[in-house]
Amino acid sequence: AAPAAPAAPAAPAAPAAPAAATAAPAQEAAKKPYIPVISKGFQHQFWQAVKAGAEQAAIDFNVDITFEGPESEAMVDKQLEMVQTALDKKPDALCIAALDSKALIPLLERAQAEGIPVIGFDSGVDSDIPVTTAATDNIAAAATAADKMAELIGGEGEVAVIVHDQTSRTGIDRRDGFVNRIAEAYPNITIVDIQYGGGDHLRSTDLAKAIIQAHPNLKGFFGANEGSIIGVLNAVTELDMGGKLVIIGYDAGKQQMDAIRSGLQAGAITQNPVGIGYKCVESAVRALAGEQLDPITDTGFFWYDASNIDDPQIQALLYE
Amino acid sequence: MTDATAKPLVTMTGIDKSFPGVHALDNCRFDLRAGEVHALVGENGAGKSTLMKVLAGIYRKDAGVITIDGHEVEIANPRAAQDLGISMIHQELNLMNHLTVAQNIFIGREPRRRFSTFLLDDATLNRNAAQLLEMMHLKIDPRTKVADLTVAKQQMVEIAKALSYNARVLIMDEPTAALTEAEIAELFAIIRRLRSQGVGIVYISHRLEELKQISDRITVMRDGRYIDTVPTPDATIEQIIRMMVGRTIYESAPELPTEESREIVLEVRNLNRAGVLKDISFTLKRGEILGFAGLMGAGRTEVARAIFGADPIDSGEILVHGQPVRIKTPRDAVRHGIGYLSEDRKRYGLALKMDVETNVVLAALQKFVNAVGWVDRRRTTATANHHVATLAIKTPSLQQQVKNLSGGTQQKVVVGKWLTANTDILIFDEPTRGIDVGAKSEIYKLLNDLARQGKAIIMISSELPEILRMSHRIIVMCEGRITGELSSTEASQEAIMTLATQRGGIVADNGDTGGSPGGQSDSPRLVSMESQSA
Amino acid sequence: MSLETTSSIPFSRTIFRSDATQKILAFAGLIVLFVVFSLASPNFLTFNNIVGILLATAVNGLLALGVTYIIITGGIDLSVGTVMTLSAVMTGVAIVMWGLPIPIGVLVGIGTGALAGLVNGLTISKMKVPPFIATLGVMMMAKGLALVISGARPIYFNDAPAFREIAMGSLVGMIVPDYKIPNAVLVLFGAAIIAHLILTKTVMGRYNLAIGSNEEATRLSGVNVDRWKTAIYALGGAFSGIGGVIMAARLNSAQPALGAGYELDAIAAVVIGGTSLSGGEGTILGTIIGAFIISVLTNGLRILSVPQEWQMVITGAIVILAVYADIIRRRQK
Amino acid sequence: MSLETTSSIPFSRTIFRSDATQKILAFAGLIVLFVVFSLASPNFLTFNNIVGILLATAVNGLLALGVTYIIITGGIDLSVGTVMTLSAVMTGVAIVMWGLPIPIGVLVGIGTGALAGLVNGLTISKMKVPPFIATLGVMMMAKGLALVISGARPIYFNDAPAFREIAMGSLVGMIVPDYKIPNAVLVLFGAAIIAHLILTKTVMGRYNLAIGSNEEATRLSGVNVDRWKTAIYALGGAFSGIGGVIMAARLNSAQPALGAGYELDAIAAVVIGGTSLSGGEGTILGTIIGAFIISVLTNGLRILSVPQEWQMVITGAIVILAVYADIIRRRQK
Ligand SMILES: Nc1ncnc2c1ncn2[C@@H]1O[C@H](COP(=O)(O)OP(=O)(O)OP(=O)(O)O)[C@@H](O)[C@H]1O
Ligand SMILES: Nc1ncnc2c1ncn2[C@@H]1O[C@H](COP(=O)(O)OP(=O)(O)OP(=O)(O)O)[C@@H](O)[C@H]1O
Ligand SMILES: [Mg+2]
Ligand SMILES: [Mg+2]
Repeated sequence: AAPAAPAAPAAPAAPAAPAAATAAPAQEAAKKPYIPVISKGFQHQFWQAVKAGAEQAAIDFNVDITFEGPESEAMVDKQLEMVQTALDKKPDALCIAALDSKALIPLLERAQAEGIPVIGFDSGVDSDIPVTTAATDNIAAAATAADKMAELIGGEGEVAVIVHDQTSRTGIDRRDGFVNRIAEAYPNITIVDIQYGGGDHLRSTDLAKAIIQAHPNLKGFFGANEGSIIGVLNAVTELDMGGKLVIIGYDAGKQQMDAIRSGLQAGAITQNPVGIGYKCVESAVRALAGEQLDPITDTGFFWYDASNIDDPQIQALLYE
Repeated sequence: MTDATAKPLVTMTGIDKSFPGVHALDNCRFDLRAGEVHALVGENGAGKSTLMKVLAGIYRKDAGVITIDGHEVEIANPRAAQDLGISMIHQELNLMNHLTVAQNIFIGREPRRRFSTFLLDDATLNRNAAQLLEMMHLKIDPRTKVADLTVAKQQMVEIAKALSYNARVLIMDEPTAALTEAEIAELFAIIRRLRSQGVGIVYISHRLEELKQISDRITVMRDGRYIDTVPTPDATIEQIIRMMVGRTIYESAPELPTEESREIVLEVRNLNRAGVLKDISFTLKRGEILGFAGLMGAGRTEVARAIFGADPIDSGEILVHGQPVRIKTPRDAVRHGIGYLSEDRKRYGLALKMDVETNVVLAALQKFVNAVGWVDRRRTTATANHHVATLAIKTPSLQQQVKNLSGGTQQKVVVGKWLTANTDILIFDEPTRGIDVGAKSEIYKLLNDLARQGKAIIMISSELPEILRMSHRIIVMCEGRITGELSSTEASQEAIMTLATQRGGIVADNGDTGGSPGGQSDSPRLVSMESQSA
Repeated sequence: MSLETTSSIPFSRTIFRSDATQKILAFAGLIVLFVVFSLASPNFLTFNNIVGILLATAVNGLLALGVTYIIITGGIDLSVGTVMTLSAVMTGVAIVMWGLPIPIGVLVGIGTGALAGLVNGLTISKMKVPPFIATLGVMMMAKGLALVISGARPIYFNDAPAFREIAMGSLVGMIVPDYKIPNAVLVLFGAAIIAHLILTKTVMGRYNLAIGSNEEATRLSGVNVDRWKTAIYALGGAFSGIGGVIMAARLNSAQPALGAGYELDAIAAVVIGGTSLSGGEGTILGTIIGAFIISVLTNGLRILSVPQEWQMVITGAIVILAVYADIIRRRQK
Repeated sequence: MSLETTSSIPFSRTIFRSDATQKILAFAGLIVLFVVFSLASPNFLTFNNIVGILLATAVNGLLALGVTYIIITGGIDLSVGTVMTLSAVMTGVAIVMWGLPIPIGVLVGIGTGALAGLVNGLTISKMKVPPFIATLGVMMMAKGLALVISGARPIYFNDAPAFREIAMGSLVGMIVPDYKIPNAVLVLFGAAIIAHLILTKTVMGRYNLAIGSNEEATRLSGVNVDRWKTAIYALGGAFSGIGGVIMAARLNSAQPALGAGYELDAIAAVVIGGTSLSGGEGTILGTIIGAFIISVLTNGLRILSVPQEWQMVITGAIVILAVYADIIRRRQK
């Protein structure tokens, strides 16, 4: 299968050292610009990949960054406090993946008032303050997953979904993207259960097992993030049902990639986490240099399966 | 029933009460007249407290009728009892340790600010409490936290609290167990005053001599049943004891060893603990019962705890069998063969939720480990059975939780624990507190037996007759110092009291008192008050 | 106070273990943190950051106030976090969905908290379920209900812009324009004063301490312990309700998935503040100090850009040390 | 001094409160759940699903075993979840990074748990920090350290395929091919039997109960309470360590971000199993039943496809009711 979405594969590997990076630091040789990157989390692999990209960009563009995020995507208030503290550190720019697109606005207004450019990433903010947003269209990505699912199960049958979070933007978008696409385009497919595992591998495993037990006719399973899909994979392995279910996942990680290579899992949607992290810091540097940026940078998503997983282009998007 | 003319204030008839596994009251009855002191006696576990708790609304009776002024009443909770004019001083202290004396006394009836149902008026509260305490000749600041008082003072606060209800029926469940002679005298004065005011008083005590002094009638209970009621003047103590235990108790004379042993087992040299103990030195010989006398708060318990390693000491030396030993924890003490039987068995003596067997073997558990590393149940059971039999511990089984046993029985379990540990130095702190006559004489006999077997025993007691009767030698303490030592021949109540009130100890050393450290005149109570804030 | 004359005993000595000294020492930990962070970073002791700390303390402080009462009874409340969330959601439902006026909405939020507290209280006092389990159960139920009621979606207050002012407006700023201290901070301090008065001046506070000190003795004194305990849990719940309203106003939305784990911060604040988990003693001032210690610590470590995983390690160690310092202090007194 | 003859009180009656009846009744809740779910869904009572329930109980059950000891002392352990995670990470470090043999790696994991428990124990017994705070601090520290040590990345055991067999292989299946019960379940039951023997047969168990019943009295009986308490916390930590190993083996990876919140499930299992939070009493059998009640409930509600938010509400209510039923049962006995 080919890339399923229009995307500019912003390969992070070799960025041409932009003019901005060389021009700006010329005056203040001593002080590197400081750019706090505030994500939606930090413990999960996806965010660690974003962090890796951001750190690479920090080296490439000679800036200081810090990377932090609340422990769960529910903690809107904790993220607010992180942003507020970051602003108190008098940063040069701010990169933010907003947990709630509205709650942050007052703080973003403060940033604007203080002349701090704001760069959004992962998902947008209901505001025109961010000079640009590097984000994935999760709804379209999950719809692609739905299309693949339909194709692989033959357009009919029972499908279940495990999502990491019931209330977070990514959780909602991926769930709705998948569910709505099925409802619109595949009337013979029923979604028999949607449950939420908090991205916790162990809980998702027990959850997926129960769902499989409850629905003996299940044909396909969609896991909406890494923790969720690993839970599904564990469940299928533990129940010895390898090959009996079409499993479609999200993001990457070693276990998922191994499963795709072995054929246990049909494939997955990957975003470009490293690219997202790189891109947002790069955009911040450009903004600091006074460049005009496009309001939206779609960092893209890709379908990958056993056939293309080892393509260098795809490999660049995956993390172990 | 001698004075048929007096109208009963309270009657209880056909009262039945069962706890799981225990038929605590069996068709029991009791009556109380206005203006009398009615003593209620019986062995440990006879059901005295239970009967009175039924009257005070703490337990619901299973069957029976209670009347007050001839009207039948249902007493559903303590509040209802209060409303009927019944108030009770419990056998166990029932105080809120974190609250002040005044707050404790008026709990549930706090004065409120004007025009308010929720706002407290603490100024009035303290004033009222101060008046009440003054009326009882108690020198306690109503703003003191109860936790900072000695047990005796706490007991007096309980009494003050009960009086504050201005109740018509006042139940006192062993009010004197923790009191000194002087405080007992004060209490009796209060009781007499209340009696003359027409209050009906129920008085539960194991100190039968007291009954003669204070009560008008005596009701005897046994095994949850009513036995008889007799007017005090008509009864002899022997008679009452016979009714209580259903047999005659043979009270042996003290069996002093004919030949005094010379072997010093324990020697304490210049033990000091700032503010509590000063220069404590004494020796204890094999086969000896060494009495420790003194007023409440004299520091006897502190000496015991210091020797036992329960509290740290500032300086001093302890020699066991002539060897200097370092005792920093109770474990060290037990290893050196010292056992300590605390004055407060519930707090310091027993694992209440555990069974009799475990409690009996607790201090020697390591000895019961078999080759596999397990506790050898057969041996622990055998040992526990042995002690249950020899100490006559009244328990349905070895698996009974200790918390369900009566006070005296619990005390015997603690004794059993130290017998199992087989330590050759035993410190008994108030071993007969709250124990009925039968059990008491058993414990005396036990102490003598132990001494004869070669154990060295320290017996701390506030009951002078007991000290005089049991001890080979008597050490008297006052204000944290040893003020004298008496041999059994020279000891007398007067001699002990003289030494026990020889002031000028560590409190004066602290130097910051406005009190009268040298004065002997004041009531002995002062001692504990002064050292209490030290 | 009329007693001095009657007593010849020098009670004055008890005054030396002065509660005032005690209280000043309790600040010590807080001050140490302040000094350390001020020296370590120039960005710490700025007006904006201090306001940030105050604001960050508001919700946890409010939850901790309620928990203080409950810990004083000798109980525990694990439900404060999710009850806060449920209250926020109910405020949103009242104002946004039902279109009720803001003050009514606020009352609905506080009432929801009190109701949840009442459920805790009844479960504990009537059914005799241990507080840990009762409030654990209510915690789960409140979490579920918040999601059910909100449809697992945040409720935004954009159509009632005045609502946000409850937390983020600044009465102080209207009077002293340079000091835009958000109202949430005023609410916290106002609530703390009320909480203090309830604890020290009212019958309820007295019984609260009495129950925690010796529940059985309090019962035997004729106090209706069950009823008061229920009332105390309901009061604690009401503070969670206030916390929920402030949280919603601050975020300008009711976030239905928030709140899990918040109970531990609140309990930690109470215990760092010197309230004993075994009940019977505790102060509101201590709780407020405890809540600030947590906020200052969190904020300072962030200001210093300490990596997040190390923040956890350090916070854990300091929580223990703060309580240990309190223990040492008490032992010396 | 034989007094037996004089006592006429019919104490024999107390013998009727038979402990056997008691234990059978404790199963009642579990059986009720089983029957209800079996009737409600044909997919519940299948071999695969029962194995799923057993497996889902393994980790929580192991944590709960350790917590049982600690609750019996009258303490609490909030750190079990993250200590489990730290143990899993250390197992990964030992086997994958240091290349040590699997048995050594397992010992490293268990040892890590025991070490964390030791820190809990020393903090509690030597520094006199209340268990709630000590273990809260260690909980945070373990969480942070797991991330620090692993570099916030999972550690995969792919190069040591035998490791996964510890949890997911089936010794039973090798003997009775049709009954592929995973080893994790055997580990749970094996650990439970050992835990039971420790509690009922050894000096440590006896002291554990005695300390919980009356710590001071135990100390005054010459028992080195501080040392035993420390040992008990270390033992509890070792069970978390076993939990960590089993979790890592089951997931074939050490996931450093897991574990927060697991402590509440473990504590709930213990309390549902009839162990009193005030200490001094408790049984391992009860804890195992409690852990199964939670798993069966969770599994059953999922099998019935109850929406997750309602699952929370129902679970919360049932946790309370389970404990309430236990209370009623005791009251009647
Ligand atoms: N709450 C209870 N639960 C179970 N059994 C109890 C309870 N209270 C008392 N008992 C039992 O009831 C019986 C009567 O006890 P009670 O306390 O009334 O005796 P007592 O006469 O006051 O003894 P003592 O002189 O030792 O205080 C005893 O066997 C005791 O073990
Ligand atoms: N833990 C403590 N902390 C401070 N002071 C104490 C403590 N325990 C006892 N005291 C004080 O030390 C003094 C000696 O008390 P102690 O209990 O040793 O007296 P005692 O002679 O044994 O009297 P009792 O007959 O009450 O046992 C008392 O004034 C008491 O208030
Ligand atoms: Mg009694
Ligand atoms: Mg004493």
